[in-house]
Amino acid sequence: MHGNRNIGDVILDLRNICLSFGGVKALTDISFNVREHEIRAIIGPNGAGKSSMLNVINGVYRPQEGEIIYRGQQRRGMDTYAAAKSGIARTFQNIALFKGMSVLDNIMTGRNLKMQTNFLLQALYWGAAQKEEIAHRKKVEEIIDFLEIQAIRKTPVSRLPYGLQKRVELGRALAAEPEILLLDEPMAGMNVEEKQDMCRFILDVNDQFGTTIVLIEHDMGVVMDISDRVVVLDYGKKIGDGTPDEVRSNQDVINAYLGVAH
Amino acid sequence: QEQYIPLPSYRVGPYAAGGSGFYGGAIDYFNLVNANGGINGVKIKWEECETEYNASRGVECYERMKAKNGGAALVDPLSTGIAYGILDRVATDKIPMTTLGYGRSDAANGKVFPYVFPLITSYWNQAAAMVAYLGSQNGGVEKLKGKKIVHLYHDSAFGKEPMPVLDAEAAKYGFELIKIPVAHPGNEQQSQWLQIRQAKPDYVILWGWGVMNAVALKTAQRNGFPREKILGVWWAGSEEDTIPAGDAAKGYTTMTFNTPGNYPVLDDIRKKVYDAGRGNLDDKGRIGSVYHMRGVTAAILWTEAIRKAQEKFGKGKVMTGEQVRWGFENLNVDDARQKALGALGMFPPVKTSCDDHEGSGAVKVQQWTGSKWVPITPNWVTGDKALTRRLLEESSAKYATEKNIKPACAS
Amino acid sequence: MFYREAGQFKITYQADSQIFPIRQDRIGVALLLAVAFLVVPFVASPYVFSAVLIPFLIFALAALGLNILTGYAGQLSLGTAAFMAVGAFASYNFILRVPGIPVLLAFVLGGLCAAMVGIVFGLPSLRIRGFYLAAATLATQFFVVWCLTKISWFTNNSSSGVITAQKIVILGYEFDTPVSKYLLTLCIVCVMAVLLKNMIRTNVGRSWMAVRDMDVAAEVIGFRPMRTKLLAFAVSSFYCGVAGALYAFAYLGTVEPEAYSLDLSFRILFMIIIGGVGSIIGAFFGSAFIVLLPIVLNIVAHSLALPTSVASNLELMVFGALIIFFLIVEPHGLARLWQIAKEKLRLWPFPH
Amino acid sequence: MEVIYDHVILVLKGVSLQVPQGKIVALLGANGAGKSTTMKSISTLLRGERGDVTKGSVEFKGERVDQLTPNELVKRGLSQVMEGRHCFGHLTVEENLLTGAYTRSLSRADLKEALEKVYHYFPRLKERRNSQAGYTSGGEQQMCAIGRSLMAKPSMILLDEPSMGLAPQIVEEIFEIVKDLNSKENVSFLVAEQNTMVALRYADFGYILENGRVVMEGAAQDLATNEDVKEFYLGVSGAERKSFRDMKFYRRRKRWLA
Amino acid sequence: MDISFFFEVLIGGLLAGVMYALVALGFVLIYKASGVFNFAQGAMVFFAASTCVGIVAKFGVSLWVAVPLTMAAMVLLGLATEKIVLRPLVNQPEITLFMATIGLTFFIEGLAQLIWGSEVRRLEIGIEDVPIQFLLDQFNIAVSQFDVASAGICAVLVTALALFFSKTKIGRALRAVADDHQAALAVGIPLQQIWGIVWAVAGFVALVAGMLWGARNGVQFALTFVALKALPVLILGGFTSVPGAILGGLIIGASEKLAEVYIGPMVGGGIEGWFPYVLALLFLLVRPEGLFGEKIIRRI
Ligand SMILES: Nc1ncnc2c1ncn2[C@@H]1O[C@H](COP(=O)(O)OP(=O)(O)OP(=O)(O)O)[C@@H](O)[C@H]1O
Ligand SMILES: Nc1ncnc2c1ncn2[C@@H]1O[C@H](COP(=O)(O)OP(=O)(O)OP(=O)(O)O)[C@@H](O)[C@H]1O
Ligand SMILES: [Mg+2]
Ligand SMILES: [Mg+2]
Repeated sequence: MHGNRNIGDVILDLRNICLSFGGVKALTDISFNVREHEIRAIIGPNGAGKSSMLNVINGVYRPQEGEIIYRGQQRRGMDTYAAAKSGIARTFQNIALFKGMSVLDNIMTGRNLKMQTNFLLQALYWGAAQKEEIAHRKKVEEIIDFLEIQAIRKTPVSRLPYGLQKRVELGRALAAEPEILLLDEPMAGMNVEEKQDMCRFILDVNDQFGTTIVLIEHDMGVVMDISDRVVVLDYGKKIGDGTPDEVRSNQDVINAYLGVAH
Repeated sequence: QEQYIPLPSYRVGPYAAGGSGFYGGAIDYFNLVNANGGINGVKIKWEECETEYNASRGVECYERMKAKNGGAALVDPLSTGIAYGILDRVATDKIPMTTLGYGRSDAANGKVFPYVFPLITSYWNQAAAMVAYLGSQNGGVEKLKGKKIVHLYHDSAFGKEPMPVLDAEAAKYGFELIKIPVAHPGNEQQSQWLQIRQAKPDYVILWGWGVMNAVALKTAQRNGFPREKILGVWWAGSEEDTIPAGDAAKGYTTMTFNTPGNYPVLDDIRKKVYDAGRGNLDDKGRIGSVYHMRGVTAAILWTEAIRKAQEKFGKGKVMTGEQVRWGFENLNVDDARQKALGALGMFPPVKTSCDDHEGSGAVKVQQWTGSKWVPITPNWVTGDKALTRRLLEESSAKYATEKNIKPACAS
Repeated sequence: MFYREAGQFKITYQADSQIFPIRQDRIGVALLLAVAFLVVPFVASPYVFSAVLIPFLIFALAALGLNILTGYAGQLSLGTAAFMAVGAFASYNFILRVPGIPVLLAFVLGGLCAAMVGIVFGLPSLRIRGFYLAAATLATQFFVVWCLTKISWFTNNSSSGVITAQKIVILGYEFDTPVSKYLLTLCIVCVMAVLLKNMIRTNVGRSWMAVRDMDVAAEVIGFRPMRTKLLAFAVSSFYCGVAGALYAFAYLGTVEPEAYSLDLSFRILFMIIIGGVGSIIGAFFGSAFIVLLPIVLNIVAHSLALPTSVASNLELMVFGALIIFFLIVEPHGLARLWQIAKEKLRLWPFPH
Repeated sequence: MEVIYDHVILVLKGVSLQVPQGKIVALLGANGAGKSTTMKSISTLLRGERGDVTKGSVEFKGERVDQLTPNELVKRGLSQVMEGRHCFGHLTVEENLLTGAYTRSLSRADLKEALEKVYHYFPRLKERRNSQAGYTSGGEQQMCAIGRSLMAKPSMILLDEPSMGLAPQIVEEIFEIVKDLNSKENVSFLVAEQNTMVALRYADFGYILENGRVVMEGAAQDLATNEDVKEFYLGVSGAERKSFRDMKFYRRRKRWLA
Repeated sequence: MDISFFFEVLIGGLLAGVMYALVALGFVLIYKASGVFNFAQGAMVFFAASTCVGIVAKFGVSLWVAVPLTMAAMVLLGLATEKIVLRPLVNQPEITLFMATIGLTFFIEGLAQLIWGSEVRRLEIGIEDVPIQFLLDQFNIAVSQFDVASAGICAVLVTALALFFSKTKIGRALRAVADDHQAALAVGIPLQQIWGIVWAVAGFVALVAGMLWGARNGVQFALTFVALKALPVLILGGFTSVPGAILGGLIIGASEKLAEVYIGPMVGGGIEGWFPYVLALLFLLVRPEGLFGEKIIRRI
């Protein structure tokens, strides 16, 4: 299609996932897979279960039925810590930044799994601890440069406007150098220009680091332009799956979600 | 020329009633002394500092006030916690601390605690006196054999203090001692009194403090335990403890180191202090109440110690803390002196020495009639002082080793 | 004018992650420390040492401890005094029962005991949060004090449960004057404050804050809430434990378990809230405020020659009113006011 | 109007705008331009965030309202839908809606009718009426917040980013509802929106905010055809919409004010 | 085991529990309405009781006059609190509001003692605190008639409050406010008014609690400590639930008495201070928001 990306094998496979909360069925029997290096979009009307799907992937929710095959390992559900450890990072729909910390610190938290020294050394800020801290700081600065947020690195995140917060959240996820990046509506509340920037970041991440991306987004322009394959959910059911063009012309999808053809 | 006495008092918080009565009494007496021309012409100057009964604030008050106005002559925080906090300091600063009826019982040993004076009586002597009194009710302490006595106590250092004495006495005289603690603050005691109801003891010793006392009486009433059989400690024997209990308090007995009643010195205070508009209590009716009288008593002993010191170090001069300490160690407030002060029988005769910083160890028993306290033992009661002396020696020796103190009498 | 960072460029990340990145701050702190170590010992009176500075430092240390837990890790606790008590009684027992043990080591061991108790009582925090947790920490408060009163072994079988702290002797030097105790406390507090600052600016601190700000998200990016919270409890209790030991050894000398009552827990809590939750300097501001304000009020009230009972009650009312006033003016505490002042200074003379 | 936060942060610098009765006015601008702040200063909710209006005044129906409480404002018919939903998490969706009618004293039947009207607009809410709002999806919460403010039967609504997080057809629907209310019940709207395309399509008038200043104002159609607006807010340069994929280079932003 | 003694302990505990619940109720009201953990509730109990007896003592009027006057004072106090303390702190974190109520505690305590003095007073409300003779004779169980009467008063109060808050739109508004101050303002809920009402009602509850506890223990500063007894009740029942407060009170009351009587002697006694807290803690481990508290929503 473009660039020198070569989409690999399936690394994440979700099979027959069912999830319900009390009486509410958030997901019914959903199966789909994600291939290495691809950009996979999940779309669907509000309350369709898209965010729940991401939550299942990285272990915040445990599905009642179904299984997840990640890198050949088959499991019933993920565990958040294990998911993070095995390279799944994400952003959240309702921004979940650490409000009391600066931008820099927030992004630094993304690297926590890569930090080895114990807290006593850190308390002394000595030798290995200091070296490690500075090494990670370098990495984080690269991310900051990449996202063009140098000017605000010391600002407490709670003071930032919404759009920048989203960007910082992306930075935090990137800091973990993930294999799979789950993005929940990264462009909500942005204007076109900002969306363009955000798309650029996503595409670059995907291009340069080969990161697999699972993306939820309501802006059809964005979804159709940048994703390789799209899953469509409605009321917890899968109603469509395929390339943007296939999805766009799927009558079910048009009825349930797109309304007018885009 | 003024002799300065700092008063780390407390007039807010849960124990405010006690604090305002005690320090009110002391100040009233100071005013009386000053109205009468001072101690050989030396007037008393005092200053108050609010401690809220809190150790840390008490220490601050002490430190702030100790060096003012030429230095403190003595100090009395009326709080065990604060007393502990300044225990070491008073020795370093050479300021005598009196603890009338509270604090460490073993501080009566002047060889180890040269600057601490648990004047009149200590918890241990009180406990011993309680047993003696209960014995006398039965025709002798031997008759206590087989009796059941409940020690209902405030679950704290204060409530645990008498236990060595009570245990020893129980072993010696063969009565059964049941210890029932009440968790601070003691505003609910149903379970304790149900236990008491079930144990059916002959007596209940009420070693309480604050709200716990009134609640104990109320709860005793609702569980049908006769108040005549309750013998309270002196911190459970003030108007503040009985009035809120209402009728439930009628017949209740407690220890006291003051004899309730009226005395010439109190009349003097009414006349010369209150009528002159300098009374410290808001409510004149509280003159002669238990806490007030305790404050007057303390102030009498303080001024007597200063007077004694002046006899040795120079009449009409301002005494240093060290000199006042000597005065405290050589007090002799006998009947004659009490009479001269207009306080004959108000408290037991006090005679101190290096070995005995307490100076008496005698107490009385009083009973609440429903409206006032009346003494029910004609004479001063003392318990097994040999026993308490032994405990005192042991305990103070331990303190001396912990602190590296070589026990000796100060010159 | 003089408080500008313009012209100060950081060339290395190391320089940028200094404790005080702004030069004027560095100079200020150095001056402050110089005064505290070199000037104060010669000019202050024993009263100031033993009734103001020593308790100020000790409370500040305890407030730092509570701040770790409440301010940084977001776990509201009302059991501070209990951890202090554990530290004090444990240190006492180590010195008593292990002949020749260095006092400082005993303090550290006392702190570690407190840390262990902290971990045990921190376990519920994995499930319980907010005010529920706060009320539950009261269990710690009452239980620990109860244990210390009940189990007489802890108090060396003293009949009333009162302990007398041993003398502080380090390398043959006896810390018995107010000045020496002050210097010792100051050293300990400074060292521990620096250690804390280091923790805060590295991964441990970030993990605490992450859990505080949004624990689910923290979990998702790989912090383990259990570890993080328990570590916060442990470190916090350690700080409180050492503060508690100093409270007994360097301040009161002779203490009963009730000295570590709920009241004390509350005082420490006031300190961090007034001073500023989640701020190291705030702990010091708060401690100064709570230690000094009653003194000032007391002096003022008594110099007005009011009747004492009126003065005492007014004191209490003004104290309460001032707390409210400060909260209204700045809910994030004195530390935040300080920061605003600095920001204004940086912009000065332009208003924005 | 000037607004500062926390004594030091100056956010709005002399913003003036007007919403004529019965019109829809769009407030556009990039992130952090101060749209939400403007809204909050109108509805006097700013005080709760330790913000202050240091200069300027707000008039509503000819009266100064900047000193009123939000409650009085709602009573007078000015209601705000806050950015970021702000549903009452512990209340059910229906209870959330009912709180919206707090300022009106309605009979049971009227209340029911008002509810039905909201459910008519947002059928999804009806399905979720008995679940706690805290557990509903982002879009559902957004609908709930909008529905809640409709319950007050306002004559003017401040809508802060209504489209955020909503599926495209819902966005259309919401603007249809806005239009509907506007034309049928003569409700005026001030809409802060990132989705410039839609906003300008439905609005009568628009303001563009940059860095706390109004940099451009005009009728919606005029704005929509302005070249700069087109490029920066609508993402169309020339006639073609560019694919998001094709923005290969980072473009430098052009700003009216540096 | 002596069964009648067991019942005696149990009944005594349940009745004491009702008294705790009464104080807890005041907390619940305010927490429910504003998410504020009102530390000053104990001080309000003390203030109410001292005002009431203070009026009787100073002006020599009967209790029937003093009670309405006190009620007026409590309403005033509530309104003033709202205006001076809470209003400027709208939308602040819970801990700040909590802290403000601690400041308020000091203020109220000082005020009460300044006006009415720090003397300990007695309060007679005409119900004698003696065992019910019938039960004593028949079953040898001592149950205080005072406790039974206060349990009755509590029951009435709770029912009234529960009805008031569940059947009126104010009830709904209260919960809305507790969730999100800002949003509540935005939908036009008059925060001030709501808080005023709630604080006044809490003042009324404090008055009732103050009268009953005061009659039981005397009117004195230590009344503020009853708050400590109410806290475990509160966490057990859930901060937001009126029935929870009652049930929590019963559980805490009964179990702490039973524990003190049956477990206490084995460990040296005095466990009533911490036992309720530990018990509540254990409950919390199973239900982190208390028995009836609102679930804490944790979602991302
Ligand atoms: N509580 C606050 N304290 C300090 N600064 C704030 C606060 N709220 C907002 N700001 C600042 O005010 C500026 C304007 O924010 P505002 O929320 O009004 O922007 P906006 O135009 O609504 O942006 P968005 O499109 O992201 O919602 C931002 O730079 C933000 O950092
Ligand atoms: N923790 C939970 N408890 C109860 N219900 C839940 C929970 N999480 C999600 N739901 C319900 O599951 C359904 C799917 O929610 P989800 O958040 O996944 O939707 P979504 O597709 O992300 O929608 P949106 O685009 O509006 O964000 C919704 O109806 C929601 O109310
Ligand atoms: Mg979603
Ligand atoms: Mg906005």
